[in-house]
Amino acid sequence: MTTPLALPFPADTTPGGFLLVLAILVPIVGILLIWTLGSRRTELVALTTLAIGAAIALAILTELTGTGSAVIYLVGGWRPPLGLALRADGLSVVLIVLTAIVIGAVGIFAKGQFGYDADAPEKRAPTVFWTLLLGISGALNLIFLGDDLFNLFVAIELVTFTAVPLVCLDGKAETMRAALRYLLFALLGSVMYLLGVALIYSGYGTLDIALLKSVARVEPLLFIAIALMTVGLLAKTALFPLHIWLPAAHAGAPAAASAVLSALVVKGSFFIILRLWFDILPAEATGLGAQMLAGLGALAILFGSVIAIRQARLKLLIAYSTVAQIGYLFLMFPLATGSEATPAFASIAWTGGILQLASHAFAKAAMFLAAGLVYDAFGHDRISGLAGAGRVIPITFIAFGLGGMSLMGLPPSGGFSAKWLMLNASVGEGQWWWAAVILCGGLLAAGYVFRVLVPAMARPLARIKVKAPVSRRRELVALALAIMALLIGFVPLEPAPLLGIGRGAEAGLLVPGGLAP
Amino acid sequence: MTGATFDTATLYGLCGAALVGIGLFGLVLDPKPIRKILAFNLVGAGVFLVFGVIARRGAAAGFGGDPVPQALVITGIVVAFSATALAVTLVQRLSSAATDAGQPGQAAPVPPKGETGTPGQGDAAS
Amino acid sequence: MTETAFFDALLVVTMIGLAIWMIVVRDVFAAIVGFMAFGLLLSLGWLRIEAPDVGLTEIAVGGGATGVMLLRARGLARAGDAMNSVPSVPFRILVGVLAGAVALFLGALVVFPPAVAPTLAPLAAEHLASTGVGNPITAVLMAYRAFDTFLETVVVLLALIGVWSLTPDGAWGARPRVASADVPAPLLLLAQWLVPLGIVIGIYITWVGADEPGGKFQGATILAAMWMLVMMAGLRPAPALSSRRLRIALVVGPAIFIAIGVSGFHFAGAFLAYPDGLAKPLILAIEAGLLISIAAMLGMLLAGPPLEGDRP
Amino acid sequence: MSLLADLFTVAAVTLGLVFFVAGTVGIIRFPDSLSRLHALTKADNLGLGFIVLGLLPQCAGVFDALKLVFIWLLVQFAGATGAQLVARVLRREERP
Amino acid sequence: MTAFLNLAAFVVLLGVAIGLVRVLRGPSRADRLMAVQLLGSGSVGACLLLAFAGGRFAFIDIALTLALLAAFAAIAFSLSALDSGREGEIGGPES
Repeated sequence: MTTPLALPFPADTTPGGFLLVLAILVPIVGILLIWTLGSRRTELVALTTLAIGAAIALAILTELTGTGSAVIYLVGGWRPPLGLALRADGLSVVLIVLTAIVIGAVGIFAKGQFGYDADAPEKRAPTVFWTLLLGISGALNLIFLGDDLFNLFVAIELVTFTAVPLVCLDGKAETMRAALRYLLFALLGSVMYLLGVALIYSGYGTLDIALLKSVARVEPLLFIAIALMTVGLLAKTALFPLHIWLPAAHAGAPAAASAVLSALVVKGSFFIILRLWFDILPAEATGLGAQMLAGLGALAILFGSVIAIRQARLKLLIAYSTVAQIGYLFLMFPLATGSEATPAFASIAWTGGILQLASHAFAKAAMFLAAGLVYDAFGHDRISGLAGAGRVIPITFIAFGLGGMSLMGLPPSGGFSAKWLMLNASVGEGQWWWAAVILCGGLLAAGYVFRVLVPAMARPLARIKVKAPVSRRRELVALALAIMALLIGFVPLEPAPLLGIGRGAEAGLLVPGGLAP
Repeated sequence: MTGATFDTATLYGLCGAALVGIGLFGLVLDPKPIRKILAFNLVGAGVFLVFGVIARRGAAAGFGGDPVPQALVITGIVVAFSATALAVTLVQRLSSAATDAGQPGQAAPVPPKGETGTPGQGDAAS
Repeated sequence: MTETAFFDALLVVTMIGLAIWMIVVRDVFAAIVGFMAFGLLLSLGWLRIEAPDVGLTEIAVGGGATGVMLLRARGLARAGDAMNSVPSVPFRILVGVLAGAVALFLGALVVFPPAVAPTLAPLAAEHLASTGVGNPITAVLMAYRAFDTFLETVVVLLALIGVWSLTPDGAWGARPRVASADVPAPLLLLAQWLVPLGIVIGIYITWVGADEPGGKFQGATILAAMWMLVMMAGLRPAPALSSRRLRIALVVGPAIFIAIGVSGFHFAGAFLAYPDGLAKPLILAIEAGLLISIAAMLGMLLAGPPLEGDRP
Repeated sequence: MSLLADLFTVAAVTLGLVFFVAGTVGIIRFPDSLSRLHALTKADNLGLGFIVLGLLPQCAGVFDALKLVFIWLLVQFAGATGAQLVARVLRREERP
Repeated sequence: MTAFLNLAAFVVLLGVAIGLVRVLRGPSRADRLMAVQLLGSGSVGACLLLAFAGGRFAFIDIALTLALLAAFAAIAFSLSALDSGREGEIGGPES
């Protein structure tokens, strides 16, 4: 006779919990409205929805910092393991706010860009673009809030189905090829992830992350399940050597879409890896795997940067830089080690990693938008043809440069703080080799950024031909994002308390270990 | 872990395991996209079967199986169908685009106004 | 029960044989036909492991709709532009070993299961009465994990929008081309007879889903198949992408889902919770809406986007 | 009564199986497509027909029995149309 | 009776499985089409036999769906065969 594992979710919906539902629901309502109201209101609906979404994100942040504990919602009032819970901790909230800011900025950038004409019949590109942008914002919020591994599967599929069509929005054969390759990698990732979910259910009878934390045992089943899911998610995150779909896909999309794909979408699947490794796997079980992940990260940093230096086109250069910058995120795994006294999330490497994630998101969004403006202005993005371009559209190139500064890790910038924290962590943990990689990656980043900036800012030999004037509004959006990347460099260089809310000791209270069989 | 069990569910579970292996092999190695899509569906079928066996093993309370994994499989099948639809359409459009490219007089798709995309070719790494 | 063991063994061997054949056969068309046969057999397998609801879904969605979609997609066989070059021998061996390792591990897990199989069946049974439905799977899909089901419909909708996004610019808003160029008379007759019957069956399958195997996804697939038949036979053209009625059909299900879910905030204390005693009628209302929307989504996914030369 | 019903079931289902197997053998062994088509139609018509007939006495209620008959009719109807379509495909394949 | 019906289901499945050889070998599209049709009615038969063998009368609904969708698939199949014969598209003249 079989018996159920009795482990009811030991927390109730918190007062602000409904905000979590709204964060996911509002973009979906926006999509439904776009497809019923018709073309005249598409942009208005989308931008309004994004604004409401940003307000909700801020409200969740306020709620979380106000109460100092996780925000929880039991959907339908059903308690896991039978039902689904949504849960926002400090980490979720940082990413939700980040997503709201970047997508909001991209929305302002893209306003009027897609041949928008209020009286003309509905057009393909604008309708699809705004729908997918809303779709991505809702799907990412679901990833950051979902507490159930299958619910997260649905979320990553939502992300895939919104991200892939963005890649080939221009309808050209080569971008469609890039999109197809992306989709096939993503599908491979999905089935691997789903297989892991099946194994976890077979071992523990629940898919709720908070519950799994209390029942997960150090055993082969868990290792293999997490390994399968991690490999699947790596294919979507594009960690070396599963990155080969990324450059063509991110470089081929329209600039506004590239910004979202590079800044946010790859971080969605990375976030689930964080959840798996730090919220489910017992801390003592991560050793070798963490070294391997970081090793791939290190290879990504070196390989991605070197290839980026050799690119002839600006957008491909930026895309390869994404391959490299994703590598830094994986250095977190061996460096953010927890102990009895200080859990992983209270380490400087944890803060450094999240800071890297956020600063890269701002910087990369700024750089892709800048590249889009360069393309608009000159009709091409060949790096060799951009000599003196910085004197024509200075704001654009300042945005690009500030973003690049963060990638290099020059102070003051978010990238500097992130890399500084990780450097300290690797020295502190006695794993100096990661420090070498970080320093080396910074130098290489300087190589590809200056390769663009130096000639662009120099006095041109011949007058550079301008195809079309660029919109000041769009330049300012790119600049604003780059400045954000700079400003988050001013956080104190120590573990951020926000990232610890709703986690660790408190999460231990949330799920008493005594319930484990 | 207890000793080995072998019942109907085991047999289908092994079938699922084999399908996952066969499908993964095809998904990674076959160069043709349409074959990759078929292989993806095979892996999917295998994963779902494993889920089904887990459900069967969890038969209790008078049900023939644990309803939760069964419901997850139903959701999964629909999601896999959607994925297949998107992939098939991409392959189809790609092949018609490739055909049109060779035909003069066939207007290329007009890029949307203000479009800023750039071709993503010249990819040095792949 | 040896006589069922014969059946099971034959079924499993045939399925694995078909799977291998699909991977190795050179003719793409033959592989697709093999996949359809595989789907039919797989659904019998689902019946054998006591998962009739899944079997029904596999028949409808997995085998039927997927197979027909693959068959209809023109030019697939020719779509020869390879995604990767023919892999080198060491890489093939590596992938083979890895895929084999995954399969072996899964097999080991199946043969040596955990001492106690965890299950949520008792919990699902305990709360079944409060959902008002008799089929526990419907209870999971429409009550315990209704949020998943809602998001799943959004997934299908976004997949459809993704498919439509591949429309050539000039053809946006046009009707997809579905009708066959030459529809033989007997097919016309069949369509005229089969479609009304199919619609009744589709609604019936959705209706019995509350207590027996069945449900909206399966019912909607049947409706979508019948709609497809109408379009292929040329009895009615496919609707234009810009058609307002189509758009409304697509969003009505998710909209009802959201409306009932949000009203749960006020009337039942939680999003997607149902007030006492009203669970079953509300679930039926959502399913009715979803039946229309999912049938429209699946039908349009099968129909594909308009192509070059189609004019709105 | 029950014994009689069971005997009837066994007899009719067995007859159905014979037709099914015959149809299969025909589809495999017959040299040309047209005679294979005839074999298929037999299997469809009579094989499934006798199985349904044999199962009728085992039905729990009239509704189930009606559904069985309905299924058979459905397969007949679709099969007959299918056969005509196959014949058409055959003709087309032979012509060029 | 249960044992007999289960065995009968086995025999039907065996027939179907052997018929699959035509799916695999063809040679013509019409042959494949016929084999798929046989597969459809065979699956319906096996499904019904399983229903009565196990006393699972809900399977009858599944057989009903199977019959309906097998008919649909066969039609889609023959239409694509007819269309492709003309346009030289999918499955064109096979090698």
